[in-house]
Amino acid sequence: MIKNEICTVVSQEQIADSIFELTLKGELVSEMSQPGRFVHVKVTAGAEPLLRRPISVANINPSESQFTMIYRAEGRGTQLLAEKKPGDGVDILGPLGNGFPVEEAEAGDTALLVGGGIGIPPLYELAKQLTAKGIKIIAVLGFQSASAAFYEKEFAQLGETYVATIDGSLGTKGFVTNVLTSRSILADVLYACGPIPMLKALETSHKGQKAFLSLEKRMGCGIGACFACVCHTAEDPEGHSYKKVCSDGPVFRAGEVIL
Amino acid sequence: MIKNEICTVVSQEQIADSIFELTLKGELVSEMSQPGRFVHVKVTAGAEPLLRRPISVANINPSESQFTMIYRAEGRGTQLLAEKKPGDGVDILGPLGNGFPVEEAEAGDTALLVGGGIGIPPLYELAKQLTAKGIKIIAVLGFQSASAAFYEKEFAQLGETYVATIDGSLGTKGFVTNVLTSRSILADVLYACGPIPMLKALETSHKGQKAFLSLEKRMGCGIGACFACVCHTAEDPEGHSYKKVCSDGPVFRAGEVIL
Amino acid sequence: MSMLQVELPGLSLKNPVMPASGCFGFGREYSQFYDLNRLGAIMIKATTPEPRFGNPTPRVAETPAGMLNAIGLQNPGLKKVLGEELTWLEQFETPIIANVAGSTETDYIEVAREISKAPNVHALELNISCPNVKTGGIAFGTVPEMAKELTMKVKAVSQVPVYVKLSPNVTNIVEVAKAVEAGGADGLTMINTLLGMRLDLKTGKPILANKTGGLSGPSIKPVATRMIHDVSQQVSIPIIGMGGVQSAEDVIEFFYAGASAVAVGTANFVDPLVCPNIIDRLPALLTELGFGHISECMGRSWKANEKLTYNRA
Amino acid sequence: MSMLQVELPGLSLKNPVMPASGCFGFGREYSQFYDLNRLGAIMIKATTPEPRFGNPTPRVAETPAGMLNAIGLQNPGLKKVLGEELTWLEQFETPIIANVAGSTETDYIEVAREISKAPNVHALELNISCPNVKTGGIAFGTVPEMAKELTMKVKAVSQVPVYVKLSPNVTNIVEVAKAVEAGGADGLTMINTLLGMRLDLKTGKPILANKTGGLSGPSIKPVATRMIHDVSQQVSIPIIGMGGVQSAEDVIEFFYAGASAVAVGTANFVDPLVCPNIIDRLPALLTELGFGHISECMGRSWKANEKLTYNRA
Ligand SMILES: Cc1cc2nc3c(=O)[nH]c(=O)nc-3n(C[C@H](O)[C@H](O)[C@H](O)COP(=O)(O)OP(=O)(O)OC[C@H]3O[C@@H](n4cnc5c(N)ncnc54)[C@H](O)[C@@H]3O)c2cc1C
Ligand SMILES: Cc1cc2nc3c(=O)[nH]c(=O)nc-3n(C[C@H](O)[C@H](O)[C@H](O)COP(=O)(O)OP(=O)(O)OC[C@H]3O[C@@H](n4cnc5c(N)ncnc54)[C@H](O)[C@@H]3O)c2cc1C
Ligand SMILES: Cc1cc2nc3c(=O)[nH]c(=O)nc-3n(C[C@H](O)[C@H](O)[C@H](O)COP(=O)(O)O)c2cc1C
Ligand SMILES: Cc1cc2nc3c(=O)[nH]c(=O)nc-3n(C[C@H](O)[C@H](O)[C@H](O)COP(=O)(O)O)c2cc1C
Ligand code: FES
Ligand code: FES
Repeated sequence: MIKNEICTVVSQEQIADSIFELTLKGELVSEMSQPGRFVHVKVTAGAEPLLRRPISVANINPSESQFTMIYRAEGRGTQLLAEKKPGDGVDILGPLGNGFPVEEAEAGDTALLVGGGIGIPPLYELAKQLTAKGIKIIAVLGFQSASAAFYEKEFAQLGETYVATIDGSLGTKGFVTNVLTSRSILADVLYACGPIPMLKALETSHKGQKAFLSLEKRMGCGIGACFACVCHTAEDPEGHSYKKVCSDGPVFRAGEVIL
Repeated sequence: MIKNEICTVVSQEQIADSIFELTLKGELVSEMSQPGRFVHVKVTAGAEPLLRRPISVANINPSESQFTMIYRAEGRGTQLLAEKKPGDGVDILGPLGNGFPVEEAEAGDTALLVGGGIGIPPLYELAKQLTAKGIKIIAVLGFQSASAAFYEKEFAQLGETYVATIDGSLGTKGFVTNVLTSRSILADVLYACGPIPMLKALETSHKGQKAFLSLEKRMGCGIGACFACVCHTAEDPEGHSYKKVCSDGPVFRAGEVIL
Repeated sequence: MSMLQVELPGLSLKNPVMPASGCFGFGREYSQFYDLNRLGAIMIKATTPEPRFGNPTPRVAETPAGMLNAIGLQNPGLKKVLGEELTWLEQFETPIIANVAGSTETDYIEVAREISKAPNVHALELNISCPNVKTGGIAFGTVPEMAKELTMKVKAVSQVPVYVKLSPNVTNIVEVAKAVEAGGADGLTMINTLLGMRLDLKTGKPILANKTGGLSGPSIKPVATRMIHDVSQQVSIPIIGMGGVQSAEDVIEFFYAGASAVAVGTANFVDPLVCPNIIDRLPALLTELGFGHISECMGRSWKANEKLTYNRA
Repeated sequence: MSMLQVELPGLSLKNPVMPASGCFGFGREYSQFYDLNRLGAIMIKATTPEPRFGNPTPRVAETPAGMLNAIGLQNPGLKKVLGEELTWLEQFETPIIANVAGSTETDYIEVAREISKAPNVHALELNISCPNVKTGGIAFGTVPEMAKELTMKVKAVSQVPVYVKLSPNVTNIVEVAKAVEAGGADGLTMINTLLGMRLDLKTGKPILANKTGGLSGPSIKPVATRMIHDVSQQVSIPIIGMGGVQSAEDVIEFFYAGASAVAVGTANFVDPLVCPNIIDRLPALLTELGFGHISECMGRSWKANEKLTYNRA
């Protein structure tokens, strides 16, 4: 069930250039289990900024009723969020959407997790759940530069982890796709989240394979009511059939919707 | 000189129903000396609420670079102000306007200070400065009720103090004017701040006497540029001559402007 | 004996608060949060004869105390709205106001004729003010003669009272209001969104794929208030007011301006429980303000200041 | 070689940032905060032939991310503006744009003829869009033919280029813009305020004594952006953009929309140093965004996306 709750800040830490890790406590954590879902965050009580911000759930800690988000403080909303201190309240609506299907991989399988920038956070909870199920994970993480990199070590503790940075200051120089073409990684299932060009490249390179992609769209309601976040379906690319990223997604099977 | 500075909250305390006492520290305190001036407060960094709020200076502590405001948290702006905690910054523009002329009373004189509700705060600094100059003060303070009353004791330490409450729960039942008519108070000069009906009554009852009244008007700029806060002058009540409450006032000699 | 009961043409409302069209879909999503029976009415998403995908994305952009949208009337088309959405809504007693849209006169007439037959549709809202479609839409709402004619034609085929939704993007909204009243409108709903645009700092291009969009939210409330105030004094049909309402206080302000009921749009996205929260708060607020019934607030901004007494339900 | 130098009819501006009329008085107050020579220009308060007291108070009311004002063109009259205010402003090199207002055509012509002779007045801003005066004012701004005629008559008597200030309270602002261009306007300034109203929760009455007022501030920025975007593609005279500008980013957004200079109104009340702060920030922001000169931003929302090269000063 979707809940709306003022959660309490447990901790907030800057973990890379403009990247913050925020842990919140709230009863709605009991509704969280699938990785790749998101919450819709109201950063202040007033009318400015007005809209909620969609942020993925990066880590679920059900026993403590806590969850963690990792986000880039860039625009006004996320900058205000970054000012929250332990004990402050944050208005959370969630969990929302449909996340990554963990059940599509079985114990003994290898799962390839590809993330770019702020697409990486939801892959962390996914990696935890997959490894807990006995699935081998290989993570390929892309950042702008070393100073913008985060969670490489956390992923490395769960499985083989490769990093790409655009300026080459950490790992392979270039995009995550450079890592993928330079190594032959064999996996039973691909899970990815990041910028559209990255997802498009993966969709092409993994054609016919089992792959799940998480999308971002500008949102209004976050729950399926406003039609802000639709995309065309692959079977009817010009027609009127559609999927909503907020309530049908954000994770779709590769080839299901037009990126 | 008018300054614009992010002052730091030293303390914030609720001292009566909806009434808060906020002490700030900042360099602009060095510009404060005359009682009855005000500061223009931006309560949040964003665009909502957009405008500054005019609040009187209630107490100046130059040696500590501190000043105190006393305000009613009622609308959105003052409610947000009431959430500020020690160490937080508050954007202050000031000091603004022309305050109470202390020089109009001389040592040995008696000054009558009449305040209603949130008109009382600026009279406190005035009372301090007058008594320091050897002037006897008589304060008449009006409140809604006992639970809304504040600073009666502080005034009582400086001079004879009478309280009126509308519900009679403290002091005389009724308005400050009830106190004034029930006692014959003789004073050399009158200083007053409060609601317009109170000021009008005082203007009438103290006709021809030395009296100074502090006005409130909705403001835009607070510095004389926008013409939001004008009033007609008594000598040209229908014409185009005017005074600005923000920069000519807020304190005027009784009879100078149309209330 | 409710303080909130309001009677409008075709609509017997247990309270005057309803979600605005396009901000509530067909109710399914919000029914996860509360019982839709609590609402005074529901204004469902615009319906056109054929299904529409609408505009490309991005379709929304945030602005100071507001948002722009250019959804482009996406909807599943008349047949599905009748067969799936309205039938689903039949489980609730709440009256439905069906928002009727199109590109041509024929579109409007077709949708109005059919949708007004649905048992739970108690009124139509004629959307002649959508700023986000190229043809039709807003044109009907800016030329008084066109607005009047369309109203007459829709009235001729509708089984239920017709409310006309006015555009704020006009020089003289009173003129348009009078024209649709003369055309037989039973009521007005106002305002639709203001035309606006936001540009991306990095690219210089509009954030919305449609370039321009409709501005809604708290930022437009003063514009809506002014228009409701002006129109309500010049027409004798009731107004359902909307534009930036977020709270019970805002509802009262719109009643003061001259509205007889109020719709809540954008605020649903911010707080999914905003409508029931407002409804819960209203009776106490009315009492604090000294009113015995919400209708006593109606038009207080321009009526003489006597204590109004209303036919209490 | 400044990145900010901009040439407009009558105005050689060292930077394209100036305070908007009515939000800066005649400069005296803000001169306490900074050297007015730092400004690109100054748009002084509206001047009418005779002194005006303006409307009763309250004259301002806050709204979400905005404010309403109904000052009512208070000003000391043509004679004092010439004899006291403009002469005081002569100590600065900053060009003055004189805002010309009135109730009748004759008023406008009289003020324009006289004030355009002042040595530091480099341009006029014809205020045909003030929503806060009963007669004249906004009427001239909503009827294209009237706007055109007034422009022609003022042009005939003015010693300096004439910019016409457009009202956003119209169905079709492009039409009005084209009419004043045809009437000989040298430039446009836009937008004036949107008509709005706010009611007092306790009394039900308007907060403003004038009842309605003009909405300004961040809330109207998307409306201004849309209008500048639409008009700039349809006229060949330059636009000075205004409406909710608070930051260097907002200035760039208005250039993208199609403005050639930008005025800052309400934001002065919030931050008295907003103009110099914006001016200081602009060069670095332009560099971050990859521009060599601010004029390269102009019209980027509708121009093809080539790297524009401008005649750099
Ligand atoms: C399903 C989903 C999951 C996401 N998960 C994360 C995450 O885990 N960490 C993270 O850092 N970011 C995440 N994002 C992106 C995040 O929502 C935006 O970065 C954020 O909304 C920007 O807000 P702002 O206040 O910084 O920017 P502003 O520019 O002030 O935002 C203005 C408006 O645009 C919207 N907007 C701006 N950029 C985006 C964007 N990229 N996607 C969607 N809306 C946008 C905002 O929500 C807001 O409505 C996610 C987005 C989606 C759709
Ligand atoms: C010179 C001067 C000195 C003042 N000194 C004090 C003081 O020491 N203590 C105190 O509690 N109050 C004082 N006030 C009143 C105080 O400014 C208002 O109570 C306050 O602005 C209300 O803001 P809000 O956010 O609570 O209300 P909102 O309703 O959110 O305010 C909306 C807008 O209306 C304006 N406004 C509302 N009420 C008033 C009012 N009574 N006077 C002027 N503007 C108003 C606000 O400034 C704001 O622009 C003073 C006013 C003036 C003009
Ligand atoms: C996302 C969105 C979609 C909308 N869709 C419609 C619509 O389909 N039909 C319609 O008449 N109005 C539509 N509107 C306008 C609203 O019904 C309402 O008139 C407007 O948003 C002002 O109210 P608000 O400020 O409370 O949102 C839409 C508004 C938004 C924000
Ligand atoms: C208090 C106030 C007074 C104004 N007076 C005038 C005026 O005298 N003449 C005029 O052309 N515009 C006047 N305006 C409109 C502004 O110049 C400007 O067009 C409008 O406020 C939008 O800009 P902003 O959002 O930056 O304030 C006034 C605006 C305000 C807020
Ligand atoms: S964000 Fe509203 S439907 Fe997806
Ligand atoms: S508040 Fe602007 S002139 Fe007084």
